[in-house]
Amino acid sequence: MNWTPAVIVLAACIAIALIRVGRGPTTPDRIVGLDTVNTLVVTALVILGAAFRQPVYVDVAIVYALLSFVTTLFIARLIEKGKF
Amino acid sequence: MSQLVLNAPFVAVAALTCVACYIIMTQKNLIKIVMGVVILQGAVNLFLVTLGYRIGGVAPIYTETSGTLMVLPVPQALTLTNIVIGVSTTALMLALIVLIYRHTGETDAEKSRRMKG
Amino acid sequence: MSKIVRTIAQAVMPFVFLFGIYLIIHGHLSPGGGFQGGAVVASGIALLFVSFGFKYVSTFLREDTLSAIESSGALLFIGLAFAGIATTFFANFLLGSPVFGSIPVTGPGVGDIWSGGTIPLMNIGVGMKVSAGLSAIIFSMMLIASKKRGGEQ
Amino acid sequence: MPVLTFWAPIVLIIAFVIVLVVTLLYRSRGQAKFKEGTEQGEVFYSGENVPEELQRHVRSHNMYWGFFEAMKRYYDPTVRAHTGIVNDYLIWLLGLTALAGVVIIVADLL
Amino acid sequence: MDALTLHSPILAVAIPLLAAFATPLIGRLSSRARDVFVIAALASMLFVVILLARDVYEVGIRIYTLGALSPSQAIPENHMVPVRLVFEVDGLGALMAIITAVVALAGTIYSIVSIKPETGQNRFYALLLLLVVGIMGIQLTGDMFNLFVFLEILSISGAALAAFRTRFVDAVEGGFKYLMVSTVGALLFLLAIGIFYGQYNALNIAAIASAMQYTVLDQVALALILAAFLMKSGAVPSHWWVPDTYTPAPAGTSPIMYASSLACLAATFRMLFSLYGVQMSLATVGWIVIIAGVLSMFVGVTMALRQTDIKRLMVYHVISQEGYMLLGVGVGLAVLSNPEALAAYGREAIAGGLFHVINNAFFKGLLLLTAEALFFRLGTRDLNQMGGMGRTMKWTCAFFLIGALAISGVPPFNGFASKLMIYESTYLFNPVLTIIALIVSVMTLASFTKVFQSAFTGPALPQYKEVREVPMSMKLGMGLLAAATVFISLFPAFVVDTIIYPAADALLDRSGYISAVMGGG
Amino acid sequence: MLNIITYILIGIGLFFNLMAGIGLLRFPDFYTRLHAGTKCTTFGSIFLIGAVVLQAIAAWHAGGWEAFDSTIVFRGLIALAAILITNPTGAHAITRAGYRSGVKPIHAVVDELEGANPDG
Amino acid sequence: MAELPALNVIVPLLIVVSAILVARYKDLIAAVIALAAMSLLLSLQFYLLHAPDVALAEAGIGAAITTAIFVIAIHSTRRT
Repeated sequence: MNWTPAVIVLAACIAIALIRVGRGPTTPDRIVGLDTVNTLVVTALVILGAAFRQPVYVDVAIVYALLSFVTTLFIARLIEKGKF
Repeated sequence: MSQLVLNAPFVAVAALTCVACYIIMTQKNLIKIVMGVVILQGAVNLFLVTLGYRIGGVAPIYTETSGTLMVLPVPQALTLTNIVIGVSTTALMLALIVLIYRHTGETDAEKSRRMKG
Repeated sequence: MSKIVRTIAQAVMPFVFLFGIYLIIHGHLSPGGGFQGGAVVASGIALLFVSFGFKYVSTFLREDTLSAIESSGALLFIGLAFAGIATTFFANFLLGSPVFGSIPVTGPGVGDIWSGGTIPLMNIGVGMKVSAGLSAIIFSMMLIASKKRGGEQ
Repeated sequence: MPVLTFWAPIVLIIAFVIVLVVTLLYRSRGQAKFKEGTEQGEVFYSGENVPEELQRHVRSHNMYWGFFEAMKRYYDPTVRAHTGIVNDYLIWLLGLTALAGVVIIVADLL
Repeated sequence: MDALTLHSPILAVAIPLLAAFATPLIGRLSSRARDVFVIAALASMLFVVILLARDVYEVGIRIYTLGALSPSQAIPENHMVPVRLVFEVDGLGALMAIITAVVALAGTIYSIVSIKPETGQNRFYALLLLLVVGIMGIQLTGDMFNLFVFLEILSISGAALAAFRTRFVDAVEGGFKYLMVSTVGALLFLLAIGIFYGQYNALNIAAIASAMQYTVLDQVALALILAAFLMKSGAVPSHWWVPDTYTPAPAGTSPIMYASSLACLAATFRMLFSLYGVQMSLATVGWIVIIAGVLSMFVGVTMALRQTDIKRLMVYHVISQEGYMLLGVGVGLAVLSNPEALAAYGREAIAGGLFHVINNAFFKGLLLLTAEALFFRLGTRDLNQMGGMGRTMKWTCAFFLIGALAISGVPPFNGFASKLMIYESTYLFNPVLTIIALIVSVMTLASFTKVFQSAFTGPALPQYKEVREVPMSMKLGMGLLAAATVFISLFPAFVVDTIIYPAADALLDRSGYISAVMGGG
Repeated sequence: MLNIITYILIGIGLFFNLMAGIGLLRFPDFYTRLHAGTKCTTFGSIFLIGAVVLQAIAAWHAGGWEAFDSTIVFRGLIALAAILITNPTGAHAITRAGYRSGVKPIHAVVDELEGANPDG
Repeated sequence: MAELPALNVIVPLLIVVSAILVARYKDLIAAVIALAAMSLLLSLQFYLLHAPDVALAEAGIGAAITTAIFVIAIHSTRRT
């Protein structure tokens, strides 16, 4: 199996999402870009784990998926102007 | 080719260091300066990990693969320590910034200073 | 935050903690260890804070408890280091004992969880320290933030 | 060759004590005219009116005034350099690093 | 006792570390027990340090390998380089460890009463002990990365301590500046460590020193290390954080934080002499150090003369006195490759610089404590509002006089002895430096005359009628440092022969430092 | 055969991810971008991780159902589950926050959530 | 198969781009978002360099906790 092209396309998608992070006129736009980056990176991590033939690497992807959620929630909370 | 590729992270380290130095020298917002320090930490971490990388090596963990080439474990340990130290310094800096803001109502480096001369 | 987030957070929370604890006690065999597992546990606490709000969480999570856990973790770590002082500081005195086995070699039988001597115990100490410490950091910052809001009103 | 062979504080202290004893002996032979509470204890201020006791204390802000005036050309830039802004501190640090690097490398090349 | 001596290098670090984490737990039970515990921990640390120092002076360089089969086994079997953490104690390490232990004990005794009004005392003591751990570790470790970790421990706990009284805005600001500058400096140092590791594949200082080639990368690393450590010790081109940070630091921690500056200075010397040594272009680096020293002396003292805040004035003298040490050691460094000049005056210059380190740690700490004592009773640091305190605070006045006379180099005191050594040796090197040093000494005396005149003499001010002498424990803390000062003043030759010359020789003996770890040589 | 199926899965996954990228770049306002950015990537990740899991199952089967590849199957599934749980919730939180912070849909005339229950 | 030359170039490039984004923004929230993206990509780069331990720590600490602390600090100060 050759996984490399898949990861490279994913990296291109990440780059596009970063453009949205950079350009986004409003803050929610940027958060959407960040969230997209998160999901894509988790996918890339899983694929890379398979590509390296190192199953234990996939732990990183799990942690990543769980913790990027926390990041998103925090920033959403911030722009919501709610109390902590 | 592979040599060139190995150098790409080092180039990134140099670029990140320049960006971080630019931020901490020119930006007046205190929180922004802390972001510069975080970027500098990231640059140093990347530098250390890249130093330990060997082409074709795998992570220094004993799993099923035995006898294969491994990347150097020591720089990774150093990087881990630096990450943990970095988060504590960042937290302390931000807490102090919040306190400065509550005393002076400013997060600007020029307007919030009280001591000089 | 909204009810949806709270429900999901409640569902995800035990999983996050479980994963953090897995990283801590399995850290000498796979990626992970005290630092990383502690950070994951602390992120779970952060999730708790952000989804339920500081006021609710601070009714059952106290800073005293956190700092006590932190100190005990550090004491466990240093105590293990002192326990090896018959040979040298930090000596792996459990190595070769019946419970903790010998140095892991590559080949069959690796992945045995009791194969690191004092390392898993030290990971537990570090995990307690890091998770409680980072939670205490977030707790204190939240305390400052919520106080400021209260002062303005 | 160590300096401290001839630097012996004990000797100096003994000499100091001897001088002190001699002085006290000489002082005890003087006249006991001085009385407290009389005009002898008043402050003499070149014939001017003596200010009140609290005003007589020279505040530290006024000390060495002439020195600072004379050194104004040194003090103005030095004090102004100490801005108290974090950025400036960091610029100095990074600049010092760069300067030291340049000096060390160039000196090794020459 | 033998076992204690054997394990003393690590115990000197491990005892305060253990105490730092046990303190919050004990403090939950009773605050008095916590005070006793902290003092006992520091006293036992002092005892261990004395054992260690005696052993070092009798036997020679001590190494201690963590986690090995025996403490002296630095290089494991089948290895060429040391892979474990190694603690390496030579004369300089022992000297600095003694200084740290004494100053930490005095500062903590002083703190017991003076910190009572604050909240969060458990945290205060934990941070204080962590600061001591950082200082101790920097002196004793023989490993680059371990040095970095201890440096960060020192920075974080120091910044937290400086900002401890968060109700004062200047305290928070000072802590923030300190943390920011030292974090960036430590990252520069870590970059240098990365360069070394990439080149020599080792982290041990002795192992790197034995392989040192002085390539261009090594020169870059030298610049990074020099800038980072000179900044941390407060030499002039980047001294700005020193007055801002030390001025609002709480009472009792000031001498310990000053000891941390001295520790960074000693680490600079360690890097310059033991790591690079004769490999580098000595004249250049020596002159860099000398110029930094001269600038520090002059700028520090002229700025101090101008201050009206009593503690800020004394803190500027911290910079100024550090200039003397840099001057002395820099002269020694500049002639390191010239054996005749080294024997004639180089060794003595280094010894003078190191003697000034120990003297300053005691009398400068004493002066900082007296300034804090005035602040404790009067509630102000402004010299303009003080006056006549010599009548009511007699003990403080006496301690201040001892410290002020010693720092100005008035003959019977130890400041004179160490300055004399520096003058004599620098005069043979370059007379201009000696003249500048003499002028600076005169200005030091002038600035302390100003403090004495405006704080202690003059009429008794009515607003301070109720002021009493400071409590017993504060007097005890100051008394300990004053006693140390007086002791060194009375027996300078004894101190110099016993402690200072071994430290200077340890700096000069680079091959001994290397062979202690690498074996053979 | 197996590889072909895997490539098809990867192709579908990458197609959706690219769609997500293009949508993120080209759509006019925040709500539509969010639509592209979160839905499409979640769907794409299902296929991509599914491909990985399929390959791993095949390798596991080839190794006699006891090989080390079993871990990659379960860990991949756990990662997928984590994405599937957290991503929609995150999207919900972002939308809510965006709406609360005053971002209005472009071309919108009627705001049905005007005055709705804030804790709904 | 363990070598991914193209990725080893693209990902550092993206890291630098997000760092420049951090430098560009005056709005702190935008800067924090870019910083979080940089942290995440740094984690990916560590993973590519076969350092899963470091990637784990960077994901847990650098991405989640650092961002959380930054967000709380910005929340209790001002935004620009």
